[in-house]
Amino acid sequence: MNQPVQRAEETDVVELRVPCKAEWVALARLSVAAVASRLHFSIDEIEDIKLAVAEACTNAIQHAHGSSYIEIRCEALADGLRINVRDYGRGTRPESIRSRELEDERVGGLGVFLIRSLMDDVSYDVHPEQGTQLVMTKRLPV
Amino acid sequence: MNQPVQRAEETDVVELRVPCKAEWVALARLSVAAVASRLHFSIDEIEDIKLAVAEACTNAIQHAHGSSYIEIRCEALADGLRINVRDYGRGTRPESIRSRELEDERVGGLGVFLIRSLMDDVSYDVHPEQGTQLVMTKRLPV
Amino acid sequence: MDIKVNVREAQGDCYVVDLGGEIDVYTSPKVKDAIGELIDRGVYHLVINLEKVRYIDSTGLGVLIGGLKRVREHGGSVNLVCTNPQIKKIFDITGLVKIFGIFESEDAAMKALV
Amino acid sequence: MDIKVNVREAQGDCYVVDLGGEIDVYTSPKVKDAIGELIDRGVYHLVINLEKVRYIDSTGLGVLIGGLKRVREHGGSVNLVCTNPQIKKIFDITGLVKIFGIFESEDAAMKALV
Ligand SMILES: Nc1ncnc2c1ncn2[C@@H]1O[C@H](COP(=O)(O)OP(=O)(O)O)[C@@H](O)[C@H]1O
Ligand SMILES: Nc1ncnc2c1ncn2[C@@H]1O[C@H](COP(=O)(O)OP(=O)(O)O)[C@@H](O)[C@H]1O
Repeated sequence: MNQPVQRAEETDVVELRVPCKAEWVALARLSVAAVASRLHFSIDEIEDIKLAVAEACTNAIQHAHGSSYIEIRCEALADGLRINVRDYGRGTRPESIRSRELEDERVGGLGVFLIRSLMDDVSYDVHPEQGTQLVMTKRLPV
Repeated sequence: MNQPVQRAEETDVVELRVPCKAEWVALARLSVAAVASRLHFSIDEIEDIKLAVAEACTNAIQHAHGSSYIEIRCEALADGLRINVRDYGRGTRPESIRSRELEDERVGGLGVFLIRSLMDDVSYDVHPEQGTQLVMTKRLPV
Repeated sequence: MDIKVNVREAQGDCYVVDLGGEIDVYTSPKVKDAIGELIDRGVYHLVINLEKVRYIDSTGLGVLIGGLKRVREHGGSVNLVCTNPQIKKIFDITGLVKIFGIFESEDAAMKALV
Repeated sequence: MDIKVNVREAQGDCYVVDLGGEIDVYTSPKVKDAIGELIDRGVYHLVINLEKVRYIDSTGLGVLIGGLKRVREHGGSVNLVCTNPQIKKIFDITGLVKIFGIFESEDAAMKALV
């Protein structure tokens, strides 16, 4: 979001920045759903993408203390949609970001698990001082 | 959108950047409508805001030659919503941006007229080389 | 593309164009093509039914005005069916109510045409 | 706030919580409060009707799990009514189908409770 992306191969990029507050997650969800719909994902796939984006935003709100904004970058790929969610909060240790054991009946700990279950490629880039960046891709069915 | 906005007085700001292409106007419309709905505008007011944003985007697409992106900034005010739509196209002469005469039955020329009719404060900032910036406000009824 | 365009023949030499969805800078070329094709075929009396249109902006209005201008050259006319208050409002504030016949039902639009 | 929460008494000492709309990080506190209040009042047999819920995320699931844990301490139970396939899928992939009773109708959820 900090520098305009203008490449030779024209991939469409949509960027959204929302306050890192609970009341703006619905907007993030809706906007990304509209991008996914534009790229002809099915209704079920759009629901998966919405949920993954919401979980990422929720984690930024609940764990990325000190982040004012959440930035969401959607990149239209030839075969799918790559979504980048980043915050500028305190971040965490990489080993904290893991899916829970399903046997474990805790109240929390489902967010990362859902993101990994619903999206096709998921990677976290965690900087304790500079926040957390999540890159996830949903592929269009072939 | 180029530098994070973090002020003492915390006004919520939502920023969206979409490719300057016709197929992304629906997304811009929908996202801004969601912001307006969050700020408790009525359904009619939301429709006004959607249309004004769409007209601004359409003008960027049709007239701002050379702009890759349209940037839309929504700022929640105590008494309304301020929306900033900017492109990085060739821009125009300030005197070109005017509402048409309604008697004039031309095919075009309704966009700026609609923006001025539907929004409460409208101002254009035109830079022939750096694109066009439109700032418009919709006030919440008192 | 959230636009539906359907052309059907009605009584006489009159045609109805049903539009549905959202008419904007992206979708209006499809509407323009459909109306243009009809006029090319010599149809100059049109009812355009906007009842299922949820959204229209100036590019959509431009297409309607363009169609009207073309049929008028042949003594034709365009009547619109429009029930959505937000869309009616746009025809009001742009003054287009004065150049289009705007009706609450297809029946009324048709009767006024012939 | 796009969430609807309605609590109503059904037969016996059983209560039904009707939820509607979207349950996320913003709206789930309202759901949590409603369920918490019931439990505080000593209601340990709950049916939570999710039929009108269009969306739920992990914060919503967390509220349901939290409620279940609290009533279980008193020998209670929570049965869910859920017909939306996307929401069922979330209970499936998270394994929560194994800890909640999930039913197709309120009747079935109620019968299984008592
Ligand atoms: N954006 C983030 N900033 C800081 N920590 C994060 C972020 N996202 C995830 N985490 C870490 O990953 C953990 C697992 O997240 P999750 O599976 O969503 O469960 P929960 O949020 O309920 O703890 C969190 O507890 C937190 O420590
Ligand atoms: N973003 C923009 N970049 C360059 N020119 C613009 C822009 N927005 C508006 N204009 C100028 O203002 C004029 C009036 O716009 P409008 O009322 O929407 O009618 P139309 O687009 O049909 O000409 C345009 O013809 C154009 O010259």
